[in-house]
Amino acid sequence: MNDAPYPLDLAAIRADFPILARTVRGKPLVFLDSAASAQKPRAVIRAMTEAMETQYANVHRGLHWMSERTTEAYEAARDAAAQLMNAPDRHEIVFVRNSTEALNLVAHSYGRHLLRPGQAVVISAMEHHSNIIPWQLLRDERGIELRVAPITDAGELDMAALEALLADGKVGLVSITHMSNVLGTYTNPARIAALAHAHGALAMFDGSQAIVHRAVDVQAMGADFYAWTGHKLYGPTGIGVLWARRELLEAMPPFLGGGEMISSVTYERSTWAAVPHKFEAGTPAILEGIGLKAAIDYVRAIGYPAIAAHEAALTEHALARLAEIPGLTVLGAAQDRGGVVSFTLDRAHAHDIATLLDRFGIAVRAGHHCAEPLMHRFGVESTARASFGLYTTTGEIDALAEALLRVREFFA
Amino acid sequence: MNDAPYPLDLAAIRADFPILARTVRGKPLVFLDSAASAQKPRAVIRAMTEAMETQYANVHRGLHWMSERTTEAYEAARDAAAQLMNAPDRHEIVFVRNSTEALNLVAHSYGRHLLRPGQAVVISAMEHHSNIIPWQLLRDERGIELRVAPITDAGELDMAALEALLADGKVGLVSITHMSNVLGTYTNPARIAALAHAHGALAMFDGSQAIVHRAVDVQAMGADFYAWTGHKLYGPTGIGVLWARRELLEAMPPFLGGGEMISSVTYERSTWAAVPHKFEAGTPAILEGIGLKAAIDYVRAIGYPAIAAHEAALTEHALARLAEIPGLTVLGAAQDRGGVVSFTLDRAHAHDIATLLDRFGIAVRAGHHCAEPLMHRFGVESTARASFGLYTTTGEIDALAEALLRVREFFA
Amino acid sequence: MSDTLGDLRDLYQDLILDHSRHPRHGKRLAAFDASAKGDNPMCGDRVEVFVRRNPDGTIAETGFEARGCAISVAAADLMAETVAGRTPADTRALFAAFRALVRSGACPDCPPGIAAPLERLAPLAGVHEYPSRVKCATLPWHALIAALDGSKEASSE
Amino acid sequence: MSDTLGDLRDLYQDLILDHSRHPRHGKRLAAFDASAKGDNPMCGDRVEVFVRRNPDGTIAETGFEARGCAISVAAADLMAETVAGRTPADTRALFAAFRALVRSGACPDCPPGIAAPLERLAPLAGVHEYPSRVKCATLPWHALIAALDGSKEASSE
Ligand SMILES: Cc1ncc(COP(=O)(O)O)c(C=O)c1O
Ligand SMILES: Cc1ncc(COP(=O)(O)O)c(C=O)c1O
Repeated sequence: MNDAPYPLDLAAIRADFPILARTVRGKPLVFLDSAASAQKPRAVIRAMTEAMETQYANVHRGLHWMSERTTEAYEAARDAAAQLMNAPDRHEIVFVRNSTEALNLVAHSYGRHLLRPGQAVVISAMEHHSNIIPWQLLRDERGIELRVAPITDAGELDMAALEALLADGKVGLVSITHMSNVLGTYTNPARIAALAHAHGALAMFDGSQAIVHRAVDVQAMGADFYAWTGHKLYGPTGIGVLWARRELLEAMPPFLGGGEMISSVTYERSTWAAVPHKFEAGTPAILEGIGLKAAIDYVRAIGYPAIAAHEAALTEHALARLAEIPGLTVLGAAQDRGGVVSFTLDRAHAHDIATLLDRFGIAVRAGHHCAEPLMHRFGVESTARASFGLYTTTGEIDALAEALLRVREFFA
Repeated sequence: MNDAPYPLDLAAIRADFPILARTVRGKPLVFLDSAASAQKPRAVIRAMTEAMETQYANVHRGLHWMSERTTEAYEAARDAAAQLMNAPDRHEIVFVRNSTEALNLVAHSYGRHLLRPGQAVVISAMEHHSNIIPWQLLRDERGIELRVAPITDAGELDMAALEALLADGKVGLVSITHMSNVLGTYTNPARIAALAHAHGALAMFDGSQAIVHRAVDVQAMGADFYAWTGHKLYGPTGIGVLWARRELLEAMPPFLGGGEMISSVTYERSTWAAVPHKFEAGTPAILEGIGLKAAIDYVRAIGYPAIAAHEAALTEHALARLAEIPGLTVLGAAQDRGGVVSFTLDRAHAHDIATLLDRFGIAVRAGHHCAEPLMHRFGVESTARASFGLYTTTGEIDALAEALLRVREFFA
Repeated sequence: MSDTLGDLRDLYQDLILDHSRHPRHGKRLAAFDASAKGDNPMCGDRVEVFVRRNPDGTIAETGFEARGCAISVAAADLMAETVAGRTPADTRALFAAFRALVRSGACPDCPPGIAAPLERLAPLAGVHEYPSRVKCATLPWHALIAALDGSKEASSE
Repeated sequence: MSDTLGDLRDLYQDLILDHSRHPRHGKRLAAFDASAKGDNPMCGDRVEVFVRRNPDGTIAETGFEARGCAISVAAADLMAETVAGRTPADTRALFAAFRALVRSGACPDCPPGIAAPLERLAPLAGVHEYPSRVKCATLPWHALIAALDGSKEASSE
């Protein structure tokens, strides 16, 4: 850290999150589990509450005031999401439940209909289950090969190995995380996309973690698909985003069928609405869209430069403090890493660590973090994981470090 | 109506819904569009707000206080939903986004994997698109025949014709609405299920509208699947319920793959979590589950006997008042009908009716109501539709009738 | 309720009602050079527009067959009235202005050359309060542009 | 922070720590009549339980191989200790009581006959505050019951 003024007003930000004033087990809540799901600022809570109290009806096709206004509010979320990702066209934003559904949508609609048996999908060795299982199901059902690009011991994507996997030209799609939820590693989507395209493959990125901390520009990175999830970006649960290039969305058949996604219906034959509605069957997550819009506005008002600088400062501080703890091993050592730190501690089991930390009011996650194959890669069954949000302070990281010393003593 | 005390305290109920105090275009809001989506009582708004302000984290696998408490609150929604439907087992409740996803889940997981080409699915002539398109997609992809059971001119399911469609024993699944969102017709699930079972077929019901007004007992009706959607039951958007018999859920392969739905993962082979988690991939709609629980509690506290009696009174009143309007034609005339009334008015187009009513602060829906084939069945392109919730008053219906007289004049 | 009726008149001006009830151009032309259909599946509005051209390429006559609401029929009829004699380029410019009008209630940046026909279309400006009905007003225009472009179906969104 | 350490001791009593660090029964039996595995995929805990029976059907000895947290290892060790000499039916009853204990912190309706072994298991009662860790404590029991039932895998949920 340098002498420049701190990039964001942490006290003001913390005051925006009502839950941070809570105590847990008589101690101030130290919430270091934001990578699992982030807390919600008052602006999000208020947006959802106000909608329910003053302006709510089902969207689209409603011709009355409440429906027109609610439609505007909901569709404004689409504009906000498009701007957030620098998508060229708001119609490229498909609202889904979460990242998981976004990935499954692509595996179903693109994978089952536009990939051919004999083609392959490449993922990496540090994917979340949500970017593994959809492709396994596709493989087992449709004979699409699944290839796994290895990572180095430092937890970085092995780009040479990735290139080798692409060499035979059979790969139709590369789907890789933009940031590991276990190692904190950032990948380089622009390089990955260029490599994929050079070998005739499309490139999809799982941005669930990355978009929380860094500006995402789908055009600059040359992505074909990009997925993320609202609840990690300080928004409500129940809403996520799939962005895809319009021509892809237009070529893809619908995934779910039902209301809102049709153009006309007869028993013999139905036709589909224009994108993105073709992919949004049924009543959408209206209130959640409205909440997500507020979350995006909140993040943009703070600005990614400040958010990223804060993340970098916290990560540096955390790695330094955890390095002081004897017997503690941090997973991965990527050059470019962010606010997620997984570790093991001597003989203490990750679950015991988490439970003991909870007695100090400190919330961390323990387990395989929905990344079992990555655990195996590093020869562990589970880790404890501390992860940071824009409200996290270095003081909280200090509290973690001190508590870990006590935990260690306790199990000594 | 008789002299018995009115079944529910309407003034108190209306006071529970903050939005009902709003004016629209300078006139008190008369919200007659509850069948599209219902308004939210304060209890639902409060439950969601309180979760975000005081107790929130991702669910399952979290070992810290916030996660444990949030998991309890979310899982309590499953118990509430099971009780609401008299499901024998809470593990039979699968949370989805909405009815549409519930129907698609069954079409994908049951339809694509447990039905065989050559088998057929039967729907009725009064289904919502959400109970048509998933089966069309299944038909076109997997060669499963789609049969449509006709309805009578009164808008009732033709049970003899349904039986004839089942006669050849090829039907694997009957999927029929429990209440039409256009005609207000209630079907008789117990009879339909018995008929289906007698011919070797399973029975699924789309309860999107019915569960809003009537007690649903999946055991008494002998259903195999039952789907509904939270936002119509005074709950938040983004959450719906699929109930299915446990042995069916266990036999069905997963639909979406990802976090939360696995037991163990390797690249070669993954195994699935126990039901219902097998069908709940990714971070679920946590806040929405918490809101839905509050909605279910709210409905149960008022009680279905009172809710159903209120619906019957409103429907009777509406049919009587609308019958007084020259040139107005109500669609359907089922014996057993509920709080949804669709109509045409002379030469006035449904959209113009809706827009003109909006100038009076009255919200009705106009269009095909996601039931185009049903529109064709009745030889219309669109209708206007008034639908009632537990906060609807006969006074609001009177306001509608008076405004319709002005609309008629206007277009005369 | 008299002021509510006033509100109604606001949006559904006599002119609109009159054009929707008695469209002057609501017919298939006996002879035409181009035609196209437009479809608003959201509300079931459907229109087919027929265009006859003058030798110089300007529009000689426009007719339409519509099934739809008062707004869409009136919009089709007023459109037929205002585009007669115009070049395809002019027609496109007029549509752009009209679209601004029904989306926002005004078209402040509109070229002055367009003021007169736009005036004629102004009764439809009230539609901007109902975003989901804007398509009713623009549907016939989409079909007309499609016909001028030589395609058979308007691709509205 | 001393009272936090007190809290810690509350849940991770010395007894538990001791049993998890030095399990007396943490080994595969040289000879056994039944065995079964238990798996808690949610957290990666895995246990295999081995049972040797007496001629009268009661449990002679129980051993286990576990990979897991302190709670699950201690629970397995305390289980092995308390079920020795019991019939399968008794063992099942004890498990039911133990389950009530770790789920709710107490077992008020438990049969008095069970009081003594339950007392021995009582240090694990604190787990009830952590519903997601209840499975850690019950996993070895599920495996034991599966072994007694003659199946190879515990079906926990
Ligand atoms: C009968 C019926 N089925 C299905 C649906 C679809 O519900 P959702 O849009 O919440 O999926 C609706 C409501 O839109 C309905 O009325
Ligand atoms: C990298 C990554 N991908 C995917 C997901 C899945 O997100 P969700 O559970 O919201 O679908 C997560 C978070 O759980 C994640 O961290």
